[in-house]
Amino acid sequence: MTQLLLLFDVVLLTTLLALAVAAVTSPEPRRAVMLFIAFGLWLSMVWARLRAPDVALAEAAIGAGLGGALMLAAARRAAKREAGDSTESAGDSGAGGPPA
Amino acid sequence: MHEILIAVAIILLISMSVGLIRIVIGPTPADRMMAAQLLGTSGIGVLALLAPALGVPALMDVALIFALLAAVSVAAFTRRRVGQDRP
Amino acid sequence: MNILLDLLSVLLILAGAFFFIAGTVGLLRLPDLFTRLHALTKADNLGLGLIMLGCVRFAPDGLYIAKMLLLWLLIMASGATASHLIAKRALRGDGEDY
Amino acid sequence: MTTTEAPAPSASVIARRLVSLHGLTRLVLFAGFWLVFAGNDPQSWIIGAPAVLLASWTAERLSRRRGRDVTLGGLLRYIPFFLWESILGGTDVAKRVMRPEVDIAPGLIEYKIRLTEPGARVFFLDSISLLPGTLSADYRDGIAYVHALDADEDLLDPLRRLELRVADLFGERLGGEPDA
Repeated sequence: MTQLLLLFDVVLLTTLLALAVAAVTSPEPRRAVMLFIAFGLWLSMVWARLRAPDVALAEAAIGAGLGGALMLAAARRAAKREAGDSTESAGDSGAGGPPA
Repeated sequence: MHEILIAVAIILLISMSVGLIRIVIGPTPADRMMAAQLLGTSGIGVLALLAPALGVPALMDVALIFALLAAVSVAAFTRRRVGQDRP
Repeated sequence: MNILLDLLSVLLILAGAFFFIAGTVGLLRLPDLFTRLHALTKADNLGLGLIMLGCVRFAPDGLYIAKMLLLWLLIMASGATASHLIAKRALRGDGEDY
Repeated sequence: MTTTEAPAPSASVIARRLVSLHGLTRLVLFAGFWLVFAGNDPQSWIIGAPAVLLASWTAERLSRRRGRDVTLGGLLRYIPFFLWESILGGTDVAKRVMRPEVDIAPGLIEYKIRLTEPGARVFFLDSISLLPGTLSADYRDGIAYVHALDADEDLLDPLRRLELRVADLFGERLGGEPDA
């Protein structure tokens, strides 16, 4: 039982670390956000493994869910602005900063 | 008996880790989103196995949030471009 | 009798794990977005259903079983809808992220 | 069908509908959900009762018009069919994927939906995705665009059978000629 749980922990933690590294080093923002969502899911499972369902709940709902959706919107906006810079920023309400 | 549950949970976890490759290689954002959804479903499977194995029935509530999370993130992701934003 | 029930749930759980693995293999091996969606919706929903059926044996009370059943229905509905949405955006090419 | 936008139902209409039989089923349903999620704790209803009321109100508000409901007999006939089909669908995908050479010939086919009830159509589209080898990819003007893992197979027959099942589930009689 304990050995199996240890193996479980090793698999869980290795992938968690790999995900964190992949998310931080990812050059493309939207890919980084997806990896971050996956990271949130994984971290939530770590909390579940530690028998802390309440923390796991919060991590999944806020960390991965809300945070992920918001960051996805932000990354999308950043990508749009980048694409718009080369041509023209049509319909941009100009809420953030002067045009480059 | 609980050993078997944890063993299967490890198998699922490894399968999830392998599925992560799809998030890394893409190629389109939709592929990545899809892989993230697969993770959610497998994660629910892992939690369903862990709940009896660790003796924490409340893990099922976490699984419920996983299900909602998958639905919300896909809905946030598949937003349609509105006409005026079209380049 | 107990041993038979245990055996049955172990078999169900193993079958569920097999379908999850099939889903992952499909996700990696299939050539395009649509075919991958096939693997995602079908194999995973079936795998989760089998695992939950196997876990019924360990449920502390009836409400827990009802929760698992609801969870499965929710996953199927959201999985089918999500795959439809993803496929539709890919097909029409009018998503914000393509 | 959507020539004019139906006006949003006013609050009094919603209130009247909520206490009708239809609304009552919905209330009971949401209350059941709460019971399952929160457990059998009387104190949880302090939050639960407002949440259930709010959920019923929102659901009533969102449903444009009163459609047909799922019939109990239809449901009892549909569930075993559905379970069997999803087992077939899962094994089909698993079999194709596990071969050394992935065994697929993907393609897109069109299917003209004969169901008229909007709820039944959504249900049909979702069910397609769980049927062996098919995935509902798009829906426009009464035509479902179905992605098939193996487009060489004859898929019209299974789709028609599924549509009949869904029609039976909603107690609807299919009109019009079946065509591709």
